[in-house]
Amino acid sequence: MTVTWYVVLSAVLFAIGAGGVLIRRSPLVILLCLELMLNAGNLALVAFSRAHGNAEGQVFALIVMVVAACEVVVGLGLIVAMYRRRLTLNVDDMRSLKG
Amino acid sequence: MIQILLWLPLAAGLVCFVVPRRAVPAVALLGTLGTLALSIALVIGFNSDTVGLQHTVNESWIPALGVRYQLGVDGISLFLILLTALMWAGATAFSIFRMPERARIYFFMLGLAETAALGAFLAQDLLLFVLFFDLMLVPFWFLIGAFGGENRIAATTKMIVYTLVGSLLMLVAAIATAVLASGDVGHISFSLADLQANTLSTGSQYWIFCFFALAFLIKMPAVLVHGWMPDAYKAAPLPVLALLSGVLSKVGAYGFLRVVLPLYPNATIHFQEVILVIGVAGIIYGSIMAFTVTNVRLIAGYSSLAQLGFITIGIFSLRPDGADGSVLQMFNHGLVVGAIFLIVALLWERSGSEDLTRIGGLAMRAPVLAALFLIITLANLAMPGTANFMGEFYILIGVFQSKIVFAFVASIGVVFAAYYAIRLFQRTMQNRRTENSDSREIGLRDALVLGPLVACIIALALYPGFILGRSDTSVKTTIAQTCLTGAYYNLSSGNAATTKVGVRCPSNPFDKSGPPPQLFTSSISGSTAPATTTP
Amino acid sequence: MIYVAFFAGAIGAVGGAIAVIAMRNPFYSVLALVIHLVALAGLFLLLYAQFIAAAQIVVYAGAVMVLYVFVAAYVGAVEEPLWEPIPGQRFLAPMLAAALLVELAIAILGTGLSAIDSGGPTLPGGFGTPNQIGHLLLEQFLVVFEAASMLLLVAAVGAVTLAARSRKRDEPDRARETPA
Amino acid sequence: MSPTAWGWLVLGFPLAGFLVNAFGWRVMRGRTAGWIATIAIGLAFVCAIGATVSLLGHSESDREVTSSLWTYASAAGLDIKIGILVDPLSAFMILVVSGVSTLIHLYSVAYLDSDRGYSRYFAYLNFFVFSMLLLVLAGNFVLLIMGWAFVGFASYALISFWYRRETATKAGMKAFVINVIGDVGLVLATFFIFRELGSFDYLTVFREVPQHFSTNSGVLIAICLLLLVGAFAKSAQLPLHTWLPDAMEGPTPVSALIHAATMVTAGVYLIARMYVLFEQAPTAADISAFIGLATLIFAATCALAVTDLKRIIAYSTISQIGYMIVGVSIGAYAAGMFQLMTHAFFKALLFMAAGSVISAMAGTQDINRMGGLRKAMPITSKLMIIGALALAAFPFMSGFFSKDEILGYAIHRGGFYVIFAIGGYFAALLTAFYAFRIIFRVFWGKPVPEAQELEHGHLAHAPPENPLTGEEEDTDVGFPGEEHHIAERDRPMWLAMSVLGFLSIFGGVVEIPGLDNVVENFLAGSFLDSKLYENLPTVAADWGGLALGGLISIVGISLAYFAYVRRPGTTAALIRRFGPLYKLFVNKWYFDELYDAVIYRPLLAVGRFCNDVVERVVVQGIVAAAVDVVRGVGVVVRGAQSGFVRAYALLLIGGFAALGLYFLIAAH
Repeated sequence: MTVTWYVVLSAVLFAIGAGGVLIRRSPLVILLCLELMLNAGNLALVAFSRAHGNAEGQVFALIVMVVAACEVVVGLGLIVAMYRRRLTLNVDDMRSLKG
Repeated sequence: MIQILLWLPLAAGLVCFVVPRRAVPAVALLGTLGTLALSIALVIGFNSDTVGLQHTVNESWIPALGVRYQLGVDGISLFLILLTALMWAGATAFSIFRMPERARIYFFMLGLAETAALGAFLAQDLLLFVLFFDLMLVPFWFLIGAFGGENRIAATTKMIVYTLVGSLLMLVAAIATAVLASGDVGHISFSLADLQANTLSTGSQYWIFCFFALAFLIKMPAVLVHGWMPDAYKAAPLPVLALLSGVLSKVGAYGFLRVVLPLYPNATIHFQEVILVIGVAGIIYGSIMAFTVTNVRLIAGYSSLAQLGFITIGIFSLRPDGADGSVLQMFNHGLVVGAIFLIVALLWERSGSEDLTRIGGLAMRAPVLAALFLIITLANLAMPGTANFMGEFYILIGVFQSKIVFAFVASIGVVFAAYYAIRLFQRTMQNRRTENSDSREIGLRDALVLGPLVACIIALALYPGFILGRSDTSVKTTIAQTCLTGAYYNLSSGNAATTKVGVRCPSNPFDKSGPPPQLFTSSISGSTAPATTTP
Repeated sequence: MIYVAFFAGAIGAVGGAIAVIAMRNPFYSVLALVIHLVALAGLFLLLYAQFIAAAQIVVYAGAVMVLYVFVAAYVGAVEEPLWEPIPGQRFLAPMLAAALLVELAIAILGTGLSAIDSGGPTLPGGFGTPNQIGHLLLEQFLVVFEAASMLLLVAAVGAVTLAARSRKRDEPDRARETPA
Repeated sequence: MSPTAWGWLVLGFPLAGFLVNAFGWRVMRGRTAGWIATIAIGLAFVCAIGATVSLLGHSESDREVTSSLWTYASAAGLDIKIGILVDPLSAFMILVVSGVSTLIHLYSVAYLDSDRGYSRYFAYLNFFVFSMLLLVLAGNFVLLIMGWAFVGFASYALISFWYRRETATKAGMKAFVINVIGDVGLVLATFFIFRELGSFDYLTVFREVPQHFSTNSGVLIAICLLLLVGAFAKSAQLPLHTWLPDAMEGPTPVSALIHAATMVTAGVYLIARMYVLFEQAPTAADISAFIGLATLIFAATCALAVTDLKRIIAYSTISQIGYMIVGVSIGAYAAGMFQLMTHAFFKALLFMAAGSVISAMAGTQDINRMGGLRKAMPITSKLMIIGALALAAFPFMSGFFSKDEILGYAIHRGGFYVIFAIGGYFAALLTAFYAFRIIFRVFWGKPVPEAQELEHGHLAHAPPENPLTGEEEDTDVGFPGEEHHIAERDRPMWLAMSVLGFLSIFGGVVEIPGLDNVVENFLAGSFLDSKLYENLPTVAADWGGLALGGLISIVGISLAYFAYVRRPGTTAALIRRFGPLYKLFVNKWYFDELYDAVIYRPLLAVGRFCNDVVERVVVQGIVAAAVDVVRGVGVVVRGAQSGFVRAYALLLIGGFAALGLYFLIAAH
């Protein structure tokens, strides 16, 4: 069972997550897809950590989890705020960036 | 001293922000008058026989890039510095009598602009020159954009876009020059003296010349790249316009003499006729436009276009007499056109219009104003007996001896000038009084501004040799350097190898007039090496 | 045995991921993510990352997902419109995702990265245990650790600020931010 | 005192007078300004006499004295000094100029009395005299050009003196621009001379010319032709003459001073001064002579037809200067300069008398509305008849000796030069006729109402109106019309005219063939190197020419008497008979219309084209094109800014994919 398997699996997960971000319009689901991508990254980190026999990669993964947690908290806060302001939960409706 | 001269206007401008509102005009005026005094001292202390720079400052500034804070004065820049100081003092005083709103920022911008203009004339480092050249743009952007008339935003945008295109090309060209020139030496230097010692290969000179020429021609402006001029002239506040037309346009012409001729001699000679054609086209086109349009500002603007055509062809006659004339004419024209724009301000105050068809008959109760205007008009049309005539005379005699056809065509411009200049005077001051024109004598305060300018015009008319004598040595050195490096003249009868193929070698002016012999030999020994390496 | 475990975990992770993006109801997506995370935790175990696996289950699948569930329940099931307003998005998005996958695969399998194609060295005892991770965090990566805690604090405060019901500004806010 | 010291003083007094009048306008009351100006010029005349006397003290071969005050400009091999040259030619000229000018100033003191621009007028007038003297005394080409241009400017200022009159300002502009064309010709000639000889100094140039140029060398002919452009512009010769008739818009004394006595003779002076060049390039001299001949006949025909009193005299001036040009071009330098002098006397007199008549007519200048003024204006009429006789070269008047000497010289030179004599005698017939056309139309016949009024001791008055357009004048500026001044009533006018009348009669005695040759002997000092100067006809031949001229003059006057007094209908019949010819003459051969159509209108059209097309399309087109490019790029880029976050994400990931691709390719 070589590490390559894990890394390939991480790539697959990452691609699925990226596709999800692009396709889905609900901010909640987009957040979930971001989680997917972060976890794909985590998997790669842990796999490399295994390959090198070095636990620092795991620390890295741990920090990524912290960041992911922060992102979730802020993201969910935003979603709640949007809901509070009676905005539709559809990222396509928020277009004030349009040039 | 030169340092104080350079930074005093900016310092005065900054002080304007901290002093009480009522003291702002005094501070601004003192700043410009101090600068004027310093520049007069500079002229008095100038040694007209010395070859090379005087009052030099040379400090390391950005060593990693080889940029030095290098200043200096020579005969070419001397009177442009005086002109700058003089016109700024005049424009500042003139503005004070019509106190603009937001005076602090106005006078700060004026001060900044003066420092930038002086810096461009003083800089002896290519990158420093480019820096000051572009710095000038900033205050004028604000001055026109914030204090201008109708359509000022569009006009400033246009002006900025035009000049920035030129400036960016110039920046590229300047960097390219330094980098290419450092090829053999190893370390980059932007110092003009260093660059002059290592001229580039002919091929690089060609495109770099084009970039610089475009930048300077836009700034002047020359015909076909003058698109920014009508709008900017219509929108700018008149004292600012006096500076824009009187001083800033000279920076372009000055750039040719200071940067282009010494650094790119082969290209200069190669493109001589192209620039002459542009200059002559400017003379004819500017003159024709000047007697077609009826907006007073535009008449003065297009007449500047024509006058700058003269200055350009004088420089590109590549003869010391033509270039001497250009230096003289730069000063004269700055003085005259600046005064004209101040007069235009007075006309506007008397008639509420800037259109010839709506002004008329102002002379009746304003004989002093009419007399001042008449003297300025005569100087503008280069009436013999004025210094402007001597400028054109030198320019044309230079062109005449170098490329005779251009002199003949350009002299048509002299006739046109008589027509449009007199037309401007006649249609405003003479003929029937129009309904809205109020013939009112010039006020004492305005007379205090215009009077000294006219006095300068008259003094120079009596003795133009004052400028010519001081600028001659520097001009001669520059031209000699260019022509010798570029092998323009058939130096000695046997030396046919240096003759450039395809260029008819005019007679060598240095045989007759005889520059100091040591200059002659030094310039040969200093420049033959790169000249022979260029194919 | 390891193979069985790996494939079980891999199928669980991929299946969960696909389910996340395929479910029309966000609530189901959240549940699918939980499956995905648990499967991943299993894979972490296979890679001798016990502490990470534990943290994954406890923090992620436990705490974070609860938060998700709460929010999903709070905002309710929002059906996404079928109409795609961005031209080409429906076609390009999968293409790009696939392109990324292909590129990554090529990178992993066809370049110097293939050097990792091994089971890895024999690991010392205690690798990936809380003990070792704790040592690393508090000795070597102390600053990072503190920074992460700072980040968490800021995020917590931010989330509270964002989601807090602003009493005074509620009405005008709604008036101003009507969707375009 | 040396001649040059006198020369500087000659320049100094008018300049001082100018400055005093220019700066003292606020404090001077009444006729102060006029008297100051007159005295200044009078002193200049005295100094001119001093210069002449002092010059006579030098030996005959050493009468070219130079002096310079300061170096005007010295750079790049050009050495320009403020320097004058006093020699017999310039001394002669300053005598004529300052002498006649003094009288004209004197006349103006009274004539312009009620004008509101009184001191401005005298400031201009003094400046003009200063410029003219500078032109004459200049010792090098640059100073010559300055004087040349100053004169042009002063002429502009005086023509448009009544600057509220649009016809006057237009005329001033025309004069100025044509004069500038002349200046440019002169400047270009100077460039050629400098290129060839390396000097601006007269004496150096004259010394070098015979050695440096072969006879009729191309460059020299070019130089001479360019000089002629300058000379013809100033002297109103074909085809640059159109400004002079229009210049009659100025006050009448100005016409007398500038456009008759002094300025217009500058071209004659120039040719005489440059005789070394012209003798080395005989082709150019011949061209000049032919143009002079064409001008003198052309102008005489115009003078036959036009009806504006001042314009008749103006055309007569053009015609008479044609004689001078012919004279100095064919080598009759002394005769040409002598004609210049006598012409200055009688033409100034004619203008002054005309001014007096116009005053009496309350500003009317049309001779059709005049008549029978003889009894009302005894002094004016007598003096004007004297002037007309001199103009017509009536025997033993001053014009008789000068004009016919030129023609006698032409016969004497033989060859095709005889053509000049034939043409000259023909024009002399016309001259005599039109000179007395004025006299008979104005002073003979039935007295017009204004004349009758004057006979009763009352001067006619009318609201001032522009004689050209009939428009009522803007009296803000002031016209002499408000309060008229005629010679009969104002002593200064009477005095000035009487002196000129005396000189018109007796001015010829200084140069009577066989008796005395004062002018010729005096001027010889300036023409030492001339091959033609000493080549004079015999006294008998001279007298033959004079006799023929006198006869023609008498015939012409008789014809005029017949046509205007005995059979007043003759001219009307002639006009009916030769309608097209008359139309040609009265429209001045359509020169104005020609220039309008060939030069002015096309230039204006070009200007409009530049304004409408070049500015809008080409110049702004450059910007517009650049703007369009930027805007086009902007439109493309803006499409990406859809506002959809997911679209941005798509671009982001697309970018990642592209980067990855790049690295993959780079890795291989």
